[in-house]
Amino acid sequence: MTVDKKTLKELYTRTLKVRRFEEKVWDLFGENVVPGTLHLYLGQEAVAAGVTTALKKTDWIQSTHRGHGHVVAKGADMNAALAELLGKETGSCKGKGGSMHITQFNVGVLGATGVVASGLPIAVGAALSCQMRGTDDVVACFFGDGASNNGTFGESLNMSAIWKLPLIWIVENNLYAMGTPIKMMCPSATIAQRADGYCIPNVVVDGNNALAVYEATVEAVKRARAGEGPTLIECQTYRMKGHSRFDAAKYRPEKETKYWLSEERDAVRIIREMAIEQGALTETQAEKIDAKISKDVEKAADFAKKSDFPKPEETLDDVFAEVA
Amino acid sequence: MTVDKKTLKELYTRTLKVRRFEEKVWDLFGENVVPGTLHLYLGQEAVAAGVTTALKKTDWIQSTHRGHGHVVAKGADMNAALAELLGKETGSCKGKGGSMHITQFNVGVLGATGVVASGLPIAVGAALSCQMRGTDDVVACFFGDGASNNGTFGESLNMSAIWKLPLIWIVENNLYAMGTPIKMMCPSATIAQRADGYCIPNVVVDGNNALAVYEATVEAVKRARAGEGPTLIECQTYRMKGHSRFDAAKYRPEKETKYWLSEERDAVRIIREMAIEQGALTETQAEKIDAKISKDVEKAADFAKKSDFPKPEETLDDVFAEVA
Amino acid sequence: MPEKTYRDALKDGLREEMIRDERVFIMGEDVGLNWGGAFKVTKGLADEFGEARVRDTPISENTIAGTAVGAAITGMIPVAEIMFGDLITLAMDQVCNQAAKMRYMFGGQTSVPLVLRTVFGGGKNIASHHSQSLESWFMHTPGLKIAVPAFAYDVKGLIKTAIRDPNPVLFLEHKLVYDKKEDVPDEDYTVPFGQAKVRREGEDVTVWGTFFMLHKALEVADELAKDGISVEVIDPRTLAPLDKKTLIESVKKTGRLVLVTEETKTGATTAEIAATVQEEAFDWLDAPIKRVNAPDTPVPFSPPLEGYFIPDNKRIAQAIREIV
Amino acid sequence: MPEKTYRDALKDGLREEMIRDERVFIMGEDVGLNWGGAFKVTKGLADEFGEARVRDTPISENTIAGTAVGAAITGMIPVAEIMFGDLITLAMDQVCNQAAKMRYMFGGQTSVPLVLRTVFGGGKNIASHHSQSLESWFMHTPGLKIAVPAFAYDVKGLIKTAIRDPNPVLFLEHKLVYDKKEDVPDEDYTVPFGQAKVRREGEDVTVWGTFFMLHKALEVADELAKDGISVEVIDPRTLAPLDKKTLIESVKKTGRLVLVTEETKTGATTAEIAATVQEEAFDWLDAPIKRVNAPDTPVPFSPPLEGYFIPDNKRIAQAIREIV
Ligand SMILES: Cc1ncc(C[n+]2csc(CCOP(=O)(O)OP(=O)(O)O)c2C)c(N)n1
Ligand SMILES: Cc1ncc(C[n+]2csc(CCOP(=O)(O)OP(=O)(O)O)c2C)c(N)n1
Ligand SMILES: [Mg+2]
Ligand SMILES: [Mg+2]
Repeated sequence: MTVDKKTLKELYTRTLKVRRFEEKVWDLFGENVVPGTLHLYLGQEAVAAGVTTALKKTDWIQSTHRGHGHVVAKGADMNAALAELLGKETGSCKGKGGSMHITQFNVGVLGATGVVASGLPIAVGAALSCQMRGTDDVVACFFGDGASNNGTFGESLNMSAIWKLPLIWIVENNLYAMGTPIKMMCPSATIAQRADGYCIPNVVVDGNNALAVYEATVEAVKRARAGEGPTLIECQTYRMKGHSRFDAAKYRPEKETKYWLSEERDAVRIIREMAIEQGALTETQAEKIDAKISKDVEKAADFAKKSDFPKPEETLDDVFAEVA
Repeated sequence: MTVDKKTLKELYTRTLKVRRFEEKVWDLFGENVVPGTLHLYLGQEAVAAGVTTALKKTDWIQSTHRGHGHVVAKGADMNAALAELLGKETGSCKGKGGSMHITQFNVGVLGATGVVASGLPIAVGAALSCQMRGTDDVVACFFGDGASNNGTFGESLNMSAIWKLPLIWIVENNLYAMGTPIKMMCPSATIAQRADGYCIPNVVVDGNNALAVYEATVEAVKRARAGEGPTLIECQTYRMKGHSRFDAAKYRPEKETKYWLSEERDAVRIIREMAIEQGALTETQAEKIDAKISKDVEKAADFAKKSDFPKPEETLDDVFAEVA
Repeated sequence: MPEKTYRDALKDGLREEMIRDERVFIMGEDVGLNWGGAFKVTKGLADEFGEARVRDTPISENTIAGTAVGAAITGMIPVAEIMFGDLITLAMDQVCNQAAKMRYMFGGQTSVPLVLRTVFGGGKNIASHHSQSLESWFMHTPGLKIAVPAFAYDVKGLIKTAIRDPNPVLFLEHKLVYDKKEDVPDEDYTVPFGQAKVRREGEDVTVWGTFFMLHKALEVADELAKDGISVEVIDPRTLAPLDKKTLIESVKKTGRLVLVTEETKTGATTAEIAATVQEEAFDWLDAPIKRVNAPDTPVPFSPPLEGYFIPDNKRIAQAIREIV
Repeated sequence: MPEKTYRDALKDGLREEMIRDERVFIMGEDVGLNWGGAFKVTKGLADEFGEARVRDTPISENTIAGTAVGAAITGMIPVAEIMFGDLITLAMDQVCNQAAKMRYMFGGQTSVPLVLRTVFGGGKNIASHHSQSLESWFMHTPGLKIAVPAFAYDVKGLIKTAIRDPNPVLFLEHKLVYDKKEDVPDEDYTVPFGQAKVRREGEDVTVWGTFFMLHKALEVADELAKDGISVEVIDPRTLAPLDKKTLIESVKKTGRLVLVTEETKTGATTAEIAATVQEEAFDWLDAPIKRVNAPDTPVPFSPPLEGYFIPDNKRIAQAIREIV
């Protein structure tokens, strides 16, 4: 596939945006203004960037507990996203959801969820809806290597296959579920091959290479829009930090971290160099984009910090929608 | 594989026993003495016979909602089995379980269950227990084509694979889950191939041929006892009757029923002829065995009918085991 | 006005809503062409509306519920079915963590207009896995509405209200009520949520109950009338929202309350009702509130046992006599 | 006697039982080497007992619970863990339909000596999917025993009783109690099931509660003592079996009862307790039984919202003052 320069630039921009956003979250966390726990997306940026760049605005994504990156890449308002993480009333969920439920419906996010693998059935339903309503929208559903061992995995893959749903299954295989290495919990070399059992075309890509993720997704989207059914893409990647707030990830062997956390494997570096090499970007332009994003993120942090907390009584709101 | 004559005779005997037992249940049902519903095993006898003949007494089986055949083939006391179906206090479950929970623990039945696919995790646990306690016992877990679409399928196959459990997964693919043809609900040609995703060796056999089932099971048992882990065997078979008590199974195409319900495909005929051909049995012996079984079944029916119902207050017993 | 069974009234309601609004569709195991639902509620609808809108699914309860969620938040109005209430155990995450909480945890960004039908109750001798009454679990789940129609007129009006409600509605039925007949208008009408119905007026004691027990309570009220005991019988029609007002007014009049449901006693909906009424009408109570429930055991199979398990007229009458 | 945290007391109990009886083993997600449980309860045990007996599992809740069932009925004593109580939604079939009912529906043929540990409660700002208190669902499930230790001494004694009990025990913990300290003997001792503990004697009002709310109730009792209000505080220690006797005796003494738990109000365990007490001590009650619970909403994320959601000392004190 040959990609145009605009796309390369977009891939760089989205990858970087997620990176800068998450670095800011990490800082805010250090400032102790983020309540609760956090699952940072640092290291996996290329996956969200690659997938979402292949989608249009009305396409949907289904997120996970590690959802900041998905939401930001899909075009979330960063003010509302950061405010949500800080539990503010200006947050996209009015402070009711926080990190694990960070969601912006209006840019096509079906939801982030705290229950591992619970997004898969929801993605099936959204894709069925896209199909039944006769739209050409597709759904991309993110989930982790760990999630692929939950019962919803087989149930949902199967349903997507028998109904030929416009669905793209994105496994973010970051080699671990909390402290558990996937190789302890999965007998096969890849998770992708499980899709064979459901006759779902599948592919393994370098999840730190936004272009590779993008290209695989484009193919999958094409199939989905043509009514040819689901595809599964396994993106092999790695977390830069621990699983959650206080995890130092000491259980990861040094050789492994050395490889995965090297400059060479860095998602931002990879797409940046590719974009520059292929003339989609100059160094200066790359810096400019970075500066702009950094400023936006800075502003969003300011906005979030300055926003008010919700009033305690708002606890009682939003349980039910009003009957018309 | 060459099978000895004793085994052939045993396969014939077990297949026939299940057949005669279920025919009697069908009669009793006609007499209106069986409360509730029923899922008859008629037509699938070769599966239970083939699998259990390859097991020893202390090996376990996990049954389903269609469990009479499994239990009888594993060596259940037929008096207690029929009495259970009639809801009598002499039943193996004292009338508390009935058809869907027909179970005889003392011959190695872990349980029959009314929840489709709920036996798979229990089989994992039993196999883990066999392994951890250092026994050489194995577990054979029966389930239907429909059950293979439930979440426990993937979860349990995976766990059995990563822990190399002494477990044999027996899919009884009778082409339907209630009125739903498996080909509508499963994108692949066989269910067996789903096991590939978990690196579990698998094979498809003629489920109406007790010898074929037996031979596949013997191989699987060998692997299991040797610590080499699970195997999946898909047995392709067919129900002679509807799904349950009042189902006339009109949804099955005539061409299909004609083939599957032909004399040619009959499980009893197949193993009987094979046994006779290979000199394991004479016609007269075969008849004698039949007469003996029929008499035993008759006696069991008498026993069941003559037995008393439990006393109403016994409803309150058996919720908890006494603390020692 | 034609007399109709509860089953047919329910089907009429579903049919009319499917005609009225093309977003409405039905999904579940064997709801379609070959079966029409285990209790034949949807029989014929697949012929009329096609297999896409009356959609058979694999045996994947959690994914059925989740598919309904995903479809609901993206523009469809799914009426999903869990074949037996006991099997909702497999779908608790999607029902209670996703459907019920989604609007709230996303701060009102979306709503989840789905209906989940299932059926509870014993009386058919189908034992522990097919006879439970689990409604109290859901009453304890904020974010769900719960309809408990016990009469043919109500079931048609309530299913319409449920389908038109923008929130997730658990629509609970009872096996022994499907054949109950009542005059049911052919026209479009709705029954509002949160309005109990006084099914019989009385002065001496209030009886509140659900499903089949309501029918029994009315029989008992007739019997007791002969002895000069005047019983008021209240049908809540929905458990959430719960019409406390009608009940409390009744208790303020009679001073006595008996609660009757088929649930096992500890933690039943009757506990909540008793707790609420003693909280809000303490000074009006002339006697302790009595609960008539099943004993704290699984549901047994054998007729004399199940007969003992399910509250009967004698027990209801006795509880009433104890306090009047 | 050394002072120990609840966490360490629990770990001691587990450790001592694993030494005492080699059938005891631990299984669950990240309970082993790399993590030691999300709340570090099992940290170090894998080093001591090996990875087979402190066994990490895939993210497969229903199969974790089912594996425990299968192991329990074949000679092992599993102590399985569901990482967060909210995730037991995925295991409801195995917990409530299999573990709880198996002995009963098989007429006493087997028993299910397993312990299922999980953790409930809010206070950590981790939102709707990681903060619930769902104990009432299980109180409504015949066949389960339920321990609710709130103090370090009890947790060690109760885990031993749980492990030695031949029945399935749901062992519930609370996130905010792990760090609570108390004197805990190094020796072997057990705390019996079904015996409540009067944690503080008083004359004017009885307060019954669980988990963290018990700690708050004791603080409130101290405060109110200054105003001359004498509060008796009762800790049930197990919900099933439930010690009604201690509670009812207390209510007969004080004539007043306040129930305090962190559950959402409708259908909470407090409903059952209120219903029971008004049934059995009606004539002794001088005021309506008050329930102090969380509002009927999902658990919100943001600190001011969660602070409003969880009952605090002020609300407890106010409820007490309203009736004394
Ligand atoms: C059903 C369920 N089980 C367990 C957990 C606790 N938990 C949260 S994240 C996680 C690991 C998930 O691993 P993976 O799917 O690989 O995603 P990753 O965290 O690596 O992005 C676990 C076990 C949960 N939230 N939901
Ligand atoms: C989890 C669950 N879902 C649905 C049902 C209702 N039901 C009982 S048997 C059955 C079909 C099972 O099909 P299969 O697994 O192929 O077994 P078969 O009946 O063909 O032997 C269904 C849907 C159930 N008992 N449990
Ligand atoms: Mg992972
Ligand atoms: Mg089948």
